[in-house]
Amino acid sequence: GSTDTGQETSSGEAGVEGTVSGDGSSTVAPIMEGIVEEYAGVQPGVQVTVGTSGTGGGFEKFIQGETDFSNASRPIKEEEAASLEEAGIEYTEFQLAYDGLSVVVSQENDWVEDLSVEDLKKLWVEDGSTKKWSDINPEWPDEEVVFYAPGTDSGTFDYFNEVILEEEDLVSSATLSEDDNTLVQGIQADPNAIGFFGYAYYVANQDTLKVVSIDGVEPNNETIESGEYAPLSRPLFTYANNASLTDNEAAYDFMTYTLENAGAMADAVGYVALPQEGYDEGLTELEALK
Amino acid sequence: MTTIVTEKALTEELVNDSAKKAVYETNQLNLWYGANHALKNIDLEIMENEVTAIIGPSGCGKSTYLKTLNRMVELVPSVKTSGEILYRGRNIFDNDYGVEELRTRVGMVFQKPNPFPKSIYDNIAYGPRIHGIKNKKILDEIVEKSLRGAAIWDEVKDRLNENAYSISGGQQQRICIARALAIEPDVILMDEPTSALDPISTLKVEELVQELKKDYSIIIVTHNMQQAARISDKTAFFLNGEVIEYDKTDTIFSNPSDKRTEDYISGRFG
Amino acid sequence: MTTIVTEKALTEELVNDSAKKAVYETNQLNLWYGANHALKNIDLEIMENEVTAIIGPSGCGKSTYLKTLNRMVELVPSVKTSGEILYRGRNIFDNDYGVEELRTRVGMVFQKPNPFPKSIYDNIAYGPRIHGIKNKKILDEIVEKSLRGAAIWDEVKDRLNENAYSISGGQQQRICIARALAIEPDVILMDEPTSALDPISTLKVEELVQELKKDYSIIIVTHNMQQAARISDKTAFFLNGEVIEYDKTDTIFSNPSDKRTEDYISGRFG
Amino acid sequence: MRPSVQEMIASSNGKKNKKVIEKIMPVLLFLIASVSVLTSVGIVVTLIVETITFFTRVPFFDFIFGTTWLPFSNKDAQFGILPLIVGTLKVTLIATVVAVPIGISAAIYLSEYASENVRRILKPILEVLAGVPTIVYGFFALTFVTPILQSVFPEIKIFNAISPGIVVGIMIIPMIASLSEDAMSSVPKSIREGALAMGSTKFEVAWKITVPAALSGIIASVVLAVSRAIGETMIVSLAAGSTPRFDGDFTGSIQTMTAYIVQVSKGDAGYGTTIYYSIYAVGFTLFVFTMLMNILAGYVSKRFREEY
Amino acid sequence: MRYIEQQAVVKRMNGRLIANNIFKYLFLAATLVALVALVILLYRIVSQGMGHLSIEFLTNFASRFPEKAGIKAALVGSLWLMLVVAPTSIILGVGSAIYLEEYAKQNRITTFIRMNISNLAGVPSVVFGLLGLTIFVRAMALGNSILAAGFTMSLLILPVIVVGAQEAIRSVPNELRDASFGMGATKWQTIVKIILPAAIPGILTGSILALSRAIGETAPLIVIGVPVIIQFLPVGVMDTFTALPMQIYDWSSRPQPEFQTVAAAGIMVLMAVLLFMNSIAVIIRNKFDKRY
Ligand SMILES: Nc1ncnc2c1ncn2[C@@H]1O[C@H](COP(=O)(O)OP(=O)(O)OP(=O)(O)O)[C@@H](O)[C@H]1O
Ligand SMILES: Nc1ncnc2c1ncn2[C@@H]1O[C@H](COP(=O)(O)OP(=O)(O)OP(=O)(O)O)[C@@H](O)[C@H]1O
Ligand SMILES: [Mg+2]
Ligand SMILES: [Mg+2]
Ligand SMILES: O=P([O-])([O-])[O-]
Repeated sequence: GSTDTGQETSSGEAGVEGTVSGDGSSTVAPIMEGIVEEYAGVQPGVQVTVGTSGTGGGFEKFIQGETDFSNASRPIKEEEAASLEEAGIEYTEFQLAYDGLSVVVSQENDWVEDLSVEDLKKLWVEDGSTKKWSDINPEWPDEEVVFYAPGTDSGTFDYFNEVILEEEDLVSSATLSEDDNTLVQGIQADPNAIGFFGYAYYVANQDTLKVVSIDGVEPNNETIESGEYAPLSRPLFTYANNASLTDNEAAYDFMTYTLENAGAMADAVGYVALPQEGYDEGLTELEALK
Repeated sequence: MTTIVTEKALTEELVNDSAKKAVYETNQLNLWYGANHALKNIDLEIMENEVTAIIGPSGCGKSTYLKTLNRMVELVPSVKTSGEILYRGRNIFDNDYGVEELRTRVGMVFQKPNPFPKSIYDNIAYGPRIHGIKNKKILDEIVEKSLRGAAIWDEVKDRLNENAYSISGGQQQRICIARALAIEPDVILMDEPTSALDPISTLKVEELVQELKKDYSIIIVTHNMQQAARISDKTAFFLNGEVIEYDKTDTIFSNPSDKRTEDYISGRFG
Repeated sequence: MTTIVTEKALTEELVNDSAKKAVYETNQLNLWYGANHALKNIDLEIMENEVTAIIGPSGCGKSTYLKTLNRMVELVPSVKTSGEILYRGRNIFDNDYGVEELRTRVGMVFQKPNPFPKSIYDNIAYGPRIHGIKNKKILDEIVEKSLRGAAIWDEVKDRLNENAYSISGGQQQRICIARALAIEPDVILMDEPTSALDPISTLKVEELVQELKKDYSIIIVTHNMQQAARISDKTAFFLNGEVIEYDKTDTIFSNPSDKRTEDYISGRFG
Repeated sequence: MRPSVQEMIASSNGKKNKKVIEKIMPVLLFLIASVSVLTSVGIVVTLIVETITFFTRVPFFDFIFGTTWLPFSNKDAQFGILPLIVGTLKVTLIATVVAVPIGISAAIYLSEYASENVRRILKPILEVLAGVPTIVYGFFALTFVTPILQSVFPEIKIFNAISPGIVVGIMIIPMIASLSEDAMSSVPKSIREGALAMGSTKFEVAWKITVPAALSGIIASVVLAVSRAIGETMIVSLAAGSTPRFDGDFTGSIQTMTAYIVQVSKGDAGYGTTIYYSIYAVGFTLFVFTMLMNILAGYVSKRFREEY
Repeated sequence: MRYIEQQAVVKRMNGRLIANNIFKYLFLAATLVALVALVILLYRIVSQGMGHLSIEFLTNFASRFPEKAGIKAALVGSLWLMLVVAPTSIILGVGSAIYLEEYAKQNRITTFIRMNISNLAGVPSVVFGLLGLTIFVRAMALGNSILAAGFTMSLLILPVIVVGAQEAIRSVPNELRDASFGMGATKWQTIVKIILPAAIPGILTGSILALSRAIGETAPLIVIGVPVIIQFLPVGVMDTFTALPMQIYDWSSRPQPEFQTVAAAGIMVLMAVLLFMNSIAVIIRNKFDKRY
């Protein structure tokens, strides 16, 4: 039974059976895990599997028709949409939550409190020069900046790339890792380090990291939900196969449950819920597809 | 070491001989391992219910000849043969002569005891079983009869389910003989069956061979000339792939007609 | 096979004997492989510049005794010994007696030729090299001298850089003898050195042994009684881990004092 | 009285059946043995088809001679594989330096010095080491070896080539030790006894007789272990970073060919993009590398085979 | 003239004996390095994961709450995986080995097969992952089922099993074959009744060690796209599943530090399965050692 989500469920007409499979973003995975876990208690007859092949990898399977839904930490790309059309797959986009990209430094770093979007761009874009803290602010130490960033093949990076780098190349000295925990470790230890990753990783490591406010706004649930923490908060999505929703009772039931519980689950695992209207819109759309 | 053969004894034996039939007739047999000409124009006639010994120095082709008699030699891929070997009148090299059938009629005992890593019972029952005998009662009978035939029943009757490797080498060798007896063959080939055994086990196997010749024809390869003298009726002396001399054992040891036989027997080489 | 020993010859030999010194004195030696009592109360005195043959049926302890003389037997972990063996007056079982040193003085030749998988030259030079001889010219000299000593120089002098396994078994065995000679030992132990060889190689090795006894003391284990008779001065007959008889070779073969020796020599068992 | 055994055999009717089985089994087993060939064909075909598509987008020479690997760049993606190869070689080099001396020493100890009982205990333990999942080794490198290295050499970054190199080395030690030990133990005892009987010490026997005699086996084991190091994936994915670099620096983040494949497999690249095809091109390069190593192993073990 | 002076020999002897001793301990130390690494590895895992290990950990599904997170799905999934891998790889491996050792003639096809097998042994597991993705998951439309992953893993460990089985079959003394043929047994009878029973300990040891590699492999599963979020147990080979290394990998990349402990506990379970398999191999090997 669900205790932590606290949502009234309109799904859960007993006795639904079937299988539902999804794949996609590993950023969305914690939310999904919570939903699937709770859903298993509500509808034991439905078997849900969710992979974590990444946003792109998920769409790849979605296009092949292998999955009923695909999680994404960025909106679908044109090429992907085109492929889906070619494959004759109709789909619907549902928004699940917000993630705030957090820019962090070590707690030993006592000079940075706030950076502007321009500062970020100046720091992170490759321009052939060596980056020093004093380049941003002459009062800051004359030390080289050490960069940490998520793998270039992740949705997180993709988003940063789009809004900060504006499609310029990332500074080449950056240490990249697929595993955000290793970024946490690297940044913790080095006062000259700076890095960014999902808000959840910052929340889990608040005591060892220092978050940098962007243009005066610090990421927290309010600023992210309200969109005040701009431009580094991004929506998380799931894309559902319309045919699955119509033909597969289990898929429809699971998707309903997902939209009803995503908000609470997002808050529970370190993301930020949408305003309730966001979910209601999705549910309406879903209803129309049945 | 001279044995005096009286006229009378000789005549008697010759009479016996004429009553016996040949089991094997080897005619102009040649065998090559690749380019190595290992057997050269062998002619030999082997008689029923006799012990025929084959002696000769290492590498002269004794084992090769023995293994040709049941076509085991063909397991070496490079082997080529010419000539013929008639077993009970039929050429074993004939295309339609199945090796499995031949080997069912001709048992073999090897130099090193080579029981299967199974129980003593399963060792003996192996032959009958692969040839389709499944009835437990009949198998029990065959096992007992074969072990008795190999003079080892009393020593192992209480431990038939033990692994055959848990007994001594001499006993293992008699198990191997019993295993060969279990399919009641016509001929038994033995390749230096005692060379890995201690004196007492050797004696037991020698006695057994004497015993078995009542029912079987036996061809035995040995390095030990005294052994050949003790147990065989006929002896063939091989040298470099040729049969130098083939005769009654007594004659070979007392009065060899070839100088090389004499040299070998007197220990001048080998 | 009887040799008539004249009074005069006997006296002469006794005189010779008294002039010779013992290299090995074995006193009440016992040896166990685990629970298997393989050597029992052995007493033997082995003389300088003689060939001493050890004969006996398989498993009687010949090899074990030989390997005890240079403590190679200790490579078997379960071995236990009691008693003493004096080599040149010093007990080889003494705690401060280094086996490496003992084995430098006592060379060994094995049943199966076991050259190192190296060139012929490196085989012979191995011993001198580990003893610190690096000088190429001296090594060359040693190699030549040892190969000549082992009567194989002419056969291999043009192929010293070939792998020692590229020559025949008989040649390999002489390479092994040459290898033992290269460190100029005092005693050479040989364990059935010809049993894996063909008649002609056997003859060569036998001649070589006769030649070598001028400079070395030789102890040779053999299965072949004719060989013992041909080449040795003294013969020890082992049976079940005991020395049954030890005497001049002529005496052992013509006039053994123990019934068992006689039985063995006349081929009644083994 | 029962009929004679030979009569029973003659009348037993299993004969036809037997003949059919004798005919069928070799064919069946041949087909089974062909599965491995099919696997290779499958690998080659799988890799080649996608690799060819890759080369329609990226010129072949740019790929094999290019010194910049920037697949995710928005402006001008570059696919010069040399940085990935260099990364792979860095890790392999360190692994080899760690594993070869230790592995061979352990093999010598096990085959020449250890008693039967010690060997019986140690060999299975070494096998455990070989069986530890590589993902476990990966965390070991990242969370244990790297911090230790950093405390000694502060210039070492959190991702570097040294720490995963050492751990890959530890992983392949058992392979070298065990295969070399096999090669040394198969040197006949009689040869060893020959040397001992001349007054050699154990070390002299090991160093001058056994090791040279087993050299072909030892080298083959090293080559095999090195090709395992080249193909090792999880350790480098976790601990070496993902920065393709064409330089000689071991202390900073690098990327290997295998880690790149995992990065893309876990990542965001869409089906049909050049990045998607690039993993097959990299996989194919990796395959060619291991094949070369294998040919080398075959050549080496022939070349150094000592007869005995 | 004497070349070897006994005095010189005795003098040098000391140095040689010292060298002998030094190297003995060097070699021993090298052997211990490997063992020490293993001990540290195990210690770290145990000290980190022990606290989380409990019966619930084995009987719970994964959860977003670290304290409730269990490994049931992954453990059962891995066992299912082995249920496919073991028979597939052993039948293919032993069959190939029998063919190569007992039937194959020395010709080019045989040499090619042999070369091919030793070549496959060196192919990285990621590459097998790519093969599995293309052939089993996509072309044969098995999806990311147990069967698809099982076939991929089977091919991955096939070379190891073939080589091990070849060795085991080769070490059956020829005398046993001769004895069987000598009784008129056919080739197949000899193989089934004599050679395989005698070779089975060797075959099993090799196979178990190969299987323990398969159970810990992560990279091919990642490439195939095995999911981790799963709240039910598979009931057939066509079901989707998750496996121990995938689950561990997933936990270790979670933001909450508590999940690192969960991952360590997962590693302990994986290592326990491995040690269990290895000790069976050791028992088999010691039990059947030197029987002929
Ligand atoms: N499998 C084989 N392949 C090639 N040549 C062989 C093979 N077996 C035997 N030979 C050769 O054939 C010849 C005769 O060998 P065979 O084994 O018949 O001799 P043997 O008289 O039994 O000797 P031994 O007394 O040593 O057993 C020898 O030259 C031997 O080298
Ligand atoms: N390594 C060993 N471990 C245990 N027992 C052994 C070992 N070597 C020999 N024995 C036993 O010691 C006894 C004497 O063996 P040894 O090898 O000395 O006999 P041998 O006279 O040389 O025989 P052969 O003529 O067969 O070489 C035998 O009973 C044998 O089984
Ligand atoms: Mg023979
Ligand atoms: Mg001996
Ligand atoms: O897994 P991603 O959210 O980085 O695509």
